[in-house]
Amino acid sequence: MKKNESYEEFLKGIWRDNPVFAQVLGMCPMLAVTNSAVNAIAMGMATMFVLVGSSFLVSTFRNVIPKQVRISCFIIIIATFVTIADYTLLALVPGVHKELGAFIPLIVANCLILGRQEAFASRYPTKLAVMDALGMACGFLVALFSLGAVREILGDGALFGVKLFGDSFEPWVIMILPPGGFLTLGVILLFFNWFKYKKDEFLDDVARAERSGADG
Amino acid sequence: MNNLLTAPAIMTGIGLFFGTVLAVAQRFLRVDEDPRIEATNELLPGTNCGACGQPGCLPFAEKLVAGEVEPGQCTVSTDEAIESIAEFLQVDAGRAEKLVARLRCAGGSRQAHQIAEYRGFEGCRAAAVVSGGGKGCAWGCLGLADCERACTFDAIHMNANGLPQVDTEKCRACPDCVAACPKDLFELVPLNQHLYVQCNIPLAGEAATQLCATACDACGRCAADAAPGLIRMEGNLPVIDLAAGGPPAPEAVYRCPTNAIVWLDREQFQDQETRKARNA
Amino acid sequence: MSPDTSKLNAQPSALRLVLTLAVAGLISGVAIIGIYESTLPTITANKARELREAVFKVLPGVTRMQALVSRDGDLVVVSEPDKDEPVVYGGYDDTGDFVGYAMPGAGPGFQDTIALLYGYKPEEGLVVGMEILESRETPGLGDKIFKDEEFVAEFDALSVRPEIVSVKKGAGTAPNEVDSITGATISSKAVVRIINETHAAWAERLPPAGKEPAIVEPETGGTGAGP
Amino acid sequence: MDNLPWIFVSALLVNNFVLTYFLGLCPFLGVSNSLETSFRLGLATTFVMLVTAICAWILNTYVLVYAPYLRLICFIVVIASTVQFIEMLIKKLSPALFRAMGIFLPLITTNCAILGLAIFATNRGYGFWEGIVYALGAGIGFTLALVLLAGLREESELSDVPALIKGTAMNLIIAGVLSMAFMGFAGLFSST
Amino acid sequence: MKSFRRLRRSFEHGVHPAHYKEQTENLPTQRMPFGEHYVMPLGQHIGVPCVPDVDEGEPVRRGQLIARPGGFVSAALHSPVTGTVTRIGDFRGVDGGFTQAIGIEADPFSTQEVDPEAVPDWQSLSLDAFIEAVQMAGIVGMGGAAFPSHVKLSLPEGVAIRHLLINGAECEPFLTNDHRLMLERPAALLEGAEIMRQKLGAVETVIGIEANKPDAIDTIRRHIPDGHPVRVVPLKVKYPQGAEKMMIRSVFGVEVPAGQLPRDVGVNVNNVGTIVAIADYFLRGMPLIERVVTVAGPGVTYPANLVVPLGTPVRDVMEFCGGLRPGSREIVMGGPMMGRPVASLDVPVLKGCSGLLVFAEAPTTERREYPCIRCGRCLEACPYFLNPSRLARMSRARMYDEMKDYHVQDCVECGCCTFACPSNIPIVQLIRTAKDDLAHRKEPGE
Amino acid sequence: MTDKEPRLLLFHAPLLRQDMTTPRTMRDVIVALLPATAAAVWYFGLGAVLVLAASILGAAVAEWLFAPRASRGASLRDGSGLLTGLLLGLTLPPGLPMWMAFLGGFVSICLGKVIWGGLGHNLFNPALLGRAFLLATFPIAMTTWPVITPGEFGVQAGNLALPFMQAGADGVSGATPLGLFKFEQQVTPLAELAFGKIGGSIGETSGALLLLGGVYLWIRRDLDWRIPVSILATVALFSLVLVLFDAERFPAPLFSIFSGGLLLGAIYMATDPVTSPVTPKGAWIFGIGVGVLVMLIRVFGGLPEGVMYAILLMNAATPLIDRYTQPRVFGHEAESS
Ligand SMILES: Cc1cc2nc3c(=O)[nH]c(=O)nc-3n(C[C@H](O)[C@H](O)[C@H](O)COP(=O)(O)O)c2cc1C
Ligand SMILES: Cc1cc2nc3c(=O)[nH]c(=O)nc-3n(C[C@H](O)[C@H](O)[C@H](O)COP(=O)(O)O)c2cc1C
Ligand SMILES: Cc1cc2nc3c(=O)[nH]c(=O)nc-3n(C[C@H](O)[C@H](O)[C@H](O)COP(=O)(O)O)c2cc1C
Ligand SMILES: Cc1cc2nc3c(=O)[nH]c(=O)nc-3n(C[C@H](O)[C@H](O)[C@H](O)CO)c2cc1C
Ligand code: SF4
Ligand code: SF4
Ligand code: SF4
Ligand code: SF4
Ligand code: FES
Repeated sequence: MKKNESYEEFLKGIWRDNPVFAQVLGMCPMLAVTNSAVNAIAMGMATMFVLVGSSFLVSTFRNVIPKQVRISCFIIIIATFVTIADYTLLALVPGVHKELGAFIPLIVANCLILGRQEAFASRYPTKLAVMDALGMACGFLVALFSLGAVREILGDGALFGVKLFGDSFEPWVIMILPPGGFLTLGVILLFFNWFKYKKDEFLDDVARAERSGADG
Repeated sequence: MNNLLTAPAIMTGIGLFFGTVLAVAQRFLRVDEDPRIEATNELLPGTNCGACGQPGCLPFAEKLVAGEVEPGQCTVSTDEAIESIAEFLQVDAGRAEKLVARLRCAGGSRQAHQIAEYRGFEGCRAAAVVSGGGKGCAWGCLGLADCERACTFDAIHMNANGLPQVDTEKCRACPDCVAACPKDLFELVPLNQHLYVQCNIPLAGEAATQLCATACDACGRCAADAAPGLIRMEGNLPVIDLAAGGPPAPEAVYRCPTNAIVWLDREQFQDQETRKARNA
Repeated sequence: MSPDTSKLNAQPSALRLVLTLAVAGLISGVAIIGIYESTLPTITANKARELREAVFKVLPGVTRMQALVSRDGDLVVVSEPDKDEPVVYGGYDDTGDFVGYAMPGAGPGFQDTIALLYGYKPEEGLVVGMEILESRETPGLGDKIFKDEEFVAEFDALSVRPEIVSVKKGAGTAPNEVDSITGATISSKAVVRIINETHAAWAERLPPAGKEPAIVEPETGGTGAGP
Repeated sequence: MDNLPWIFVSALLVNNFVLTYFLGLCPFLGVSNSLETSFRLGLATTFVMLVTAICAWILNTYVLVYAPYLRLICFIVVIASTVQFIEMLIKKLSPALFRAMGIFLPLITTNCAILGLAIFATNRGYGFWEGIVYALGAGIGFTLALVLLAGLREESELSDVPALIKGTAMNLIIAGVLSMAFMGFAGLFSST
Repeated sequence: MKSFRRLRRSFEHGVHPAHYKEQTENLPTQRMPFGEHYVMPLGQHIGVPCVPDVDEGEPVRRGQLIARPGGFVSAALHSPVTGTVTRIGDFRGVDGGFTQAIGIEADPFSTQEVDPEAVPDWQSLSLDAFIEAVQMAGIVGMGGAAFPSHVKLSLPEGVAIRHLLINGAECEPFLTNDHRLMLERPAALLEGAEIMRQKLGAVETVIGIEANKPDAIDTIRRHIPDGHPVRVVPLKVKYPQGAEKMMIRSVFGVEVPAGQLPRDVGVNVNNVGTIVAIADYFLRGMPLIERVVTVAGPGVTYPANLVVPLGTPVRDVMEFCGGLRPGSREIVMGGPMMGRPVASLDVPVLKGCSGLLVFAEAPTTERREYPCIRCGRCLEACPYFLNPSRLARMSRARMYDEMKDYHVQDCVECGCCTFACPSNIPIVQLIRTAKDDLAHRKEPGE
Repeated sequence: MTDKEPRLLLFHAPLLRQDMTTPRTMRDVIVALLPATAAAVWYFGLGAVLVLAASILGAAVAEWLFAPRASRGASLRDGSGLLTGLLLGLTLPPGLPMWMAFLGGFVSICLGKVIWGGLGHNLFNPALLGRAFLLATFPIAMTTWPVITPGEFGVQAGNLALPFMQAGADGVSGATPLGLFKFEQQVTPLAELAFGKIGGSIGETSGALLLLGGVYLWIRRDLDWRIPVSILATVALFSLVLVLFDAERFPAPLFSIFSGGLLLGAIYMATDPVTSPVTPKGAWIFGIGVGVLVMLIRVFGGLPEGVMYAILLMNAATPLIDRYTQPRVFGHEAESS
C-alpha cells in the first residue's frame, strides 16, 4: 500500500465521490439539521466519529465476521458508536443535542455509514478503510456545512449566529423550513453538475435541443 | 451496579435470540439460489442492453453461472470486467473479436444529391416516413442523427458532411444504432477487417452515380482485383466473404472509380471534420 | 487491488453465526453501559437543572420544587413519577411555603405538537408565567410565542376563570384575555388552548387551595425532583 | 386516545415523514423512478412501519424500562432481525408476494424513516394503538409522497429537462415544491 | 348509453376544416390527352406486388393485362395506353424510394381505343368466379387505401353482410372527384351498387354523402331504379366522416371493434369510385386503367377534375393544368389531411390517387412550432379517442414501446389532432415514426 | 414544365391548421385579466401597478437570461412568461415591497419553468410556485393587507422597501374576508365580495370582473370549462353541506366562492393547460380535488386560504390523474386500467 494511495482514498471522498453531491447518500441528516451552520458542523463531527470508528472496527475484524451476519454485526457496531456519540453530546453540549434532536440516533440509519462498511471497510485493510472513512466524512461535513451556511445566511441573515446584514434585513424564512432544504440542495447540486459537466457536451446538448424542433 | 450486568446480558440475549432465529430460518426457510448469480450480476454493467443475446444482465448472469455462455459475449463490459468475471467463475473469458459499428454508406451531404427538401421533426425515421426524406438515393444515410441519439456510449457523432462517425474506442458493439437506423445502414464488423464496402445502392451504372458521387456503380473491378473468391458481386454490390476467399489486401480498392469500397485504417470518414469542429 | 471475493463461497456453521452475534452484542453492551454510566451523572444533573430553571421561571419567587402526581384522588409527592403518569410540580419558597404549581401541557400547534410549562397559583386562580419547552412553529411567525416578550408577558397574571380567551391584538382588556400575535394567531391560540385543556384536566385532581402537599425534605437535602 | 385522528393526519400530511421531517430520503430519491415500483416500495415501507411500531411498543414496555440506554441498539437490531425473518418467510411462502414487495425489504430495514418512527413514537410516549395509527399515517404519507414524486418524474421523462438538472437535482426541487405544497396542510384539524 | 349514442347522426370528435371545394366542385370532369411515358408500379395497392406478364420491348394495347396478381391480396395491372414496354425495373415511386415498375412508351399514332373484352355475365358468375373477375380487372379501393376490392368480397365462414355502404362522403377538403362522379355517373354508380349488393347478398345499399353536396344527394336519389333497395343518407359535414369506421358509426350507430373489420358488423364499405369501376368492368368490359383525379390547391394554374390514365407522371398532369404557379413548393397526392407529399414530379398517378394538390410554402410549413402546452385540443379532435398529445411527446422521447399501452396502433393517421394543435406540432408524423419503428424493430439477439 | 422546376418540399400531412395558436391563447388570457387588473388599480392605487410591474419584470428577466442561447428572448414572444408574471402579481398583496415581487417573478420562471425545459414542460404552475415560495419566504409581508383606498392613486408604504430589507414600520393593516371569517367570525357582505371593496391580493378584488374574463376565455375556447365549473361546484356543495350542519360556524356557499383567490385560481390558474390533466375525465377529478382541498384547508386547516396549495397539490397529482383517466379508445371496451 503506497502512501499516496491512501491519500487518494481520502481526497476522492471530498470531491469526486462526495457522498452527498456525487453519491446522493445520507440525505436525511443532510437536509434535516442544516438550518444552521453550527448544527451542520455538529452533525458532521458526530457522523465522522461514527464512520471512522466503525470503519476501523469493521475493517479490523473483516476476516472474522461471517458474511451471513455481517450486516447485523455492522449495525451493532455502528449503533454502539452512535449511542456513545449520543450520550457524549447530551452530557457535554445539551443545547446542540436538543437542536439535533432525533437525528443523532438516526445516524445509525444513515445510508452513507452502512454503505461504506459494505462497500469498502469490509473489503480493504484497516489503514485504507480509515482514510476512506475520513475522506467520506470530510466530504459529508463539507456538504453539510455549505448547505447549513447558505441556509443560515439567507434564512437568518447570520452565520454561526453572528448577524451579517444589520437589523433591517428581511430573513428568507423558507430557508429554515423544510422546502428550503430541498430547494437549496437542489440548486447546489445544479452548480455541482455545472462544474462537472464538460463544456462541449453542454454545447452539444444545446445544439441538439435546438435541432429537435420545439424550442424548449 | 446491576446496570453493568443487565446491559451486556440483554445485548447478548438479543444477539443469541435473533442469531438463533435467523440461523434456524436460514436452514428451514432457505430458498436455494446460487449466490454466485447475484455476485456475477453485480460484476456486469447493468445496462440491460441485450447485446449479449439475453433479455438482460441478470438472465445473462444466470446463464454464465450455468456455464451456458461465456463472459466475453457481453460486449459492453470492459476487458478488465470480463477478466474478473472469468476469474471469479473460473471459466475462460471467451473474449470475442472486437466488433465495431460500421456505416454502409458514405454519401454525405457533399456526395449524395437531394431531390426534395424535408421539413419537419428532426430525425431519420421521422424523415423517412415523409416520402423518404428527400434524399435522391433511397438507401442512403439521411444524416438526421437517430443513431447518434440512440448510442448510449456516446460513440457516434455526426460529422460536418452529415454522416455519423463512430468512435471505435468508445463503441461497445451494442446494437442500438443498428436498430435505430431506419435505412438499416449500420452493421457490426470486426475492427480488424479493413476491407469494407461503404455503399448500399442496388442500382448499377449511371443510375447509381447520378444519385450519389460515391455510389457503387457495380463495375466489378474490386471483385476482379481481390484474391479469388473474396469479393463477389451480388445485387449490384460487392460482397466480401472472408470465409470463401482470402486474404484481403488493399489492392482491391485501388481501381474503384467512386471510392465505394475502402481500406479502413481504424475509423471511417477519418478525413472528414467532425461536427464539433464546426461548433467551435 | 480488487475486492476480495474469495469468502463468497464459504459456509460457516450456524453456531458460529449465533456466537458472532452474541459476542458482538456482549461487547456492544459493555461499551454502551460504560458510556452510559460515565455520562449519567452529568446528564441527570443537566436535566434536573433545566427543569428547575423552567419551573422557577414560570413561578416567580420559588426556590424549591417537588414532583406531584395524582393517585387515588390525592396529590402525592413522588421522587420519580411512573412512565405515562401526568405530573405537576409544586413550587415552594425559601421558607417552604407553597407558592404554586408548575404544570406541563402539550397539544397540537400550527405545525406540530407544542409542549409548555406554566405556573399556576390556585388561590388567585392566576397563571403567573409560561414557558414553551418544545415547538416546531414557523421561525419568524409561530416562534413569537416564545420570542415575543410582549406575548409571553401576557401570561404573567392571567385569570383562568372561567377560562382564558384569546382575542385580536390590542383588544384584550379583561383579566382572562390574551392578545394574540398578528401573523401567528393560530399558534397563540394553541398556547391558550393547551393551558385551558391542561387546567381542565387537573382542576378536579388538585386539592382545594391551601391544602397543597407540603414540601418533603429529601434525605440528601437536594431538591425533590429526582431523575 | 381521542387524538388518534390527529396523530394520523399529522403523520400523513402535516408532518409528512419525507417532506417535513426529511426521513427516508434515500429510497425516496432513489427508487422513485417508476410509479409501479414506488407504490410497491411504499406498501412495503408501510408494512415495515407497522412491524416497527409493534416491536417498539414491545421493547418499550418489556425491555427498555430496565435499560433505557439500550433503546437505539435494541430498536435497530430487533427491527432489522424481525424484518429479515419476515423477508425469509415471505420468500418461502409466497414467491409472488416476495417479488412484488419483498425485494424492497432489505432496502427498508435500516432506513431512517423506520428508525425515526420508533424513536418519535417513543419520545412522544405513544401507547400501542397510538403507535399503530402513527405508523399507518407515516407509512401512507410516505407512500403518498413517493407515488406523487414518481408520477412527476415519469412525466418529466417526456419533457426536455436540461441535462444539467436531470437526476437528483430535479428530484430535490420537485420534493421542495411538494414540501412547499404540503405546507398548506399546516394546522389541519388541530385548531378549531 | 349505446342506445343514446344511436340517436346522433354522426361520430364523436373530429374537426371542421374549411372545404376549399369551390375551386373544382363545379368543373365537369375532363379527359386528359395521352402523353408519352407511363410508369405502372407493380405494387400500387396494399398487399403483394404483381408479377409482370410482358417483356421489355413488347408492344401492348390499352387495357391489356400486363401484370398478374402476385397472390390473393393483389390485383392485376392493365396497360393504360397502347404502346411499347420500354423497361421493367426500378422507377422512382410515390414513397420517395424506388420501386419495381413497368415503363411504357405510348404509341403517338394509336387511337387508344379499348377493345372491349368479352364482358362476363355477372349474374351467372359464381361468387368465386366473380371475385376472381374483380381481381383480374385490377379493381382496388379508390377511396385512398387501394386495398384490393375482391378481398373484401370473400367472406370467412359465418360472416354475413347485411349492408353495402357506399362511401360518398369525400370529407377531405379540396377533393371533388367523388362528388363529380356522383353527379355525372349516377346510373353507373347505382348499377355497380346493385351488382355488388346482389353478389354480397346484402339486404340494402346505403350511400353516405356529406350534407354539403345536396346536388349529389338529389341526383342519386332521382336515379334510383325502382325496386333497388337503396338509401341515401346525408351525413353531418365533419372530417373524417369518410373514414369507414366513422361512417359506420354515423350511419348505423355501432362501433367497429378495434382490430376488426366492417364485415364483422355486417357492413361492406366501398368508395363510389370503386363501385363505378365495378360497373365499368361488368357492364362495359373496361378494366381499371384510369381514374378521376382532382387537381387543385392554391399553387395550380387551372384547377380541374381530370380523368387520368394510370401511370401518368405528375409532371404531365401539372403541365396539362397550366403548370405550377410561382412559389409553389409542395405537391400532395391525396387530400390535404391525409395525402402524401411527392418527392419528385416523375412519380406516376396510381389507382389510389384521388387528388393532386399544389401548395405554396407559406401557410403549411412556415408556421412556428411551439412546445405542447397540453391544451387537450388534440384529444378533443381525435375521432379514435386517443391521446395524441401524449403519443407525440412519447415519440419525441423515443419511448416507442410504451406507446403501445396508449394504443398507438389504433391511430389511423387522419390528422385531426395535428389540424387542431395550436402549437403546430407534427403529431401524426411523430406517431407514424413510432409505428414505423415498432414495425421494423428487431428483437435483441435476432 | 414552363419554369424551372422547384425543388419540392416534403412536409407531413395534414397541411391545414386550425386558426389558433399558442401565443394567441396566451394573449387572450392576458386580455381577459385586464378588467380585473384595472379594477385592482382603482382600489389599491399605484402600489398595485408597482407590484405587478415588478413581478412581470422579474419573470421577463428570468425568461430572457435563461432561454436557450440561440433563441434568447424568443421565448418571451409567446407571451407565456409575461402571463406568468402578471398572474403572480395578481396574487400578491398590494403593499408588498417591489423587490419581493421581482424575486417572486424571477423564481416563478427559474424554478417553475426554465429548469423543466421551458414552456409546456413544467410540472407545477409557475405563478403559484412563485407565490408559494414568497409566502414561505416572507410570510409576514405576504400576509400584510393594506386597507383599500378606492380612487386614491397612492403608493403603499411597503412598496418601496430597499432590496433585501424589511418593509419597515407596519402601515395600517386591513384584513381579508377569509381572515375575518376564520379568526373573527365576521362575514363580509356578498356585494362587497363581488365588486371588490375588500382587502386581499391585487387580483382577487373583483369577482364579477374575473367571471367576465372567464366567460370571454370560454367563448374563445381558451380554457377547459370543466375545471372551473367542477371547482366552483365542489366548493359550493361542500359549503352547503357544512352550512346545513352548522350555519354559524361554516361559510355559506356564495361566500366561499367569492372570497379569497378562488375565482382567480379556478378560472385562470387551475386551468393552466400545462399543469392540469389533458383528459376530460381527468379535468373533472382535478377540479373536484382542488375544490375539496380548498375547503379542507380553509375550514379545517390552520390557514385562512388554501387555493394556491390546493392547486399545487393537484398539479402534483396531475400525472397520476392523466395516467389513470385515459379515454376509452374507439372500438375498445371501456378499460379498467
Ligand atoms: C409559511 C407560513 C408559516 C406560518 N406559520 C405560522 C405559525 O407558525 N403560527 C401561526 O399561528 N400561523 C402561521 N402561519 C399562518 C398565517 O400567518 C396566518 O395567516 C395567520 O395565522 C393569521 O393570523 P392573523 O389574522 O393574525 O394575521 C403561517 C403562514 C405561512 C404562510
Ligand atoms: C381518416 C380517413 C378518411 C377517409 N376519408 C374517405 C373519404 O372521404 N372518402 C372515401 O371514399 N374514403 C375515405 N376513407 C377510406 C375509407 O375509410 C374506406 O377505406 C373506403 O371508403 C373503403 O372504400 P374503398 O376500399 O373502395 O376505397 C378515409 C379513411 C380514413 C382513415
Ligand atoms: C389564485 C389565488 C390563490 C391563493 N392561494 C392562497 C393560499 O393558498 N393560501 C393563502 O394563504 N393565500 C392565498 N391567496 C391569497 C388569498 O386569497 C388572500 O389574500 C387570503 O385570503 C389572505 O388571507 P390571510 O392573510 O388571512 O391568509 C391566493 C390568492 C389567489 C388570487
Ligand atoms: C387558461 C390558461 C391559464 C394559465 N394559467 C397560468 C397560471 O396560472 N400560471 C402560469 O404561470 N401560467 C399560466 N398560463 C400560461 C402558461 O400555461 C404557463 O406559462 C406555462 O405553465 C409555462 O410552461 C396559463 C395559460 C392559459 C391558456
Ligand atoms: S450504438 Fe452503435 S456505435 Fe454506439 S456503442 Fe452501440 S454499436 Fe457502437
Ligand atoms: S445512419 Fe441511419 S440513423 Fe444514422 S444518420 Fe444515417 S440514416 Fe440516420
Ligand atoms: S393540441 Fe397540440 S398543444 Fe394541445 S395538447 Fe395536443 S399536442 Fe399539445
Ligand atoms: S391522427 Fe391518429 S391520433 Fe391524430 S386524431 Fe387521427 S386517429 Fe387520432
Ligand atoms: S439517510 Fe435517510 S434514508 Fe438514507
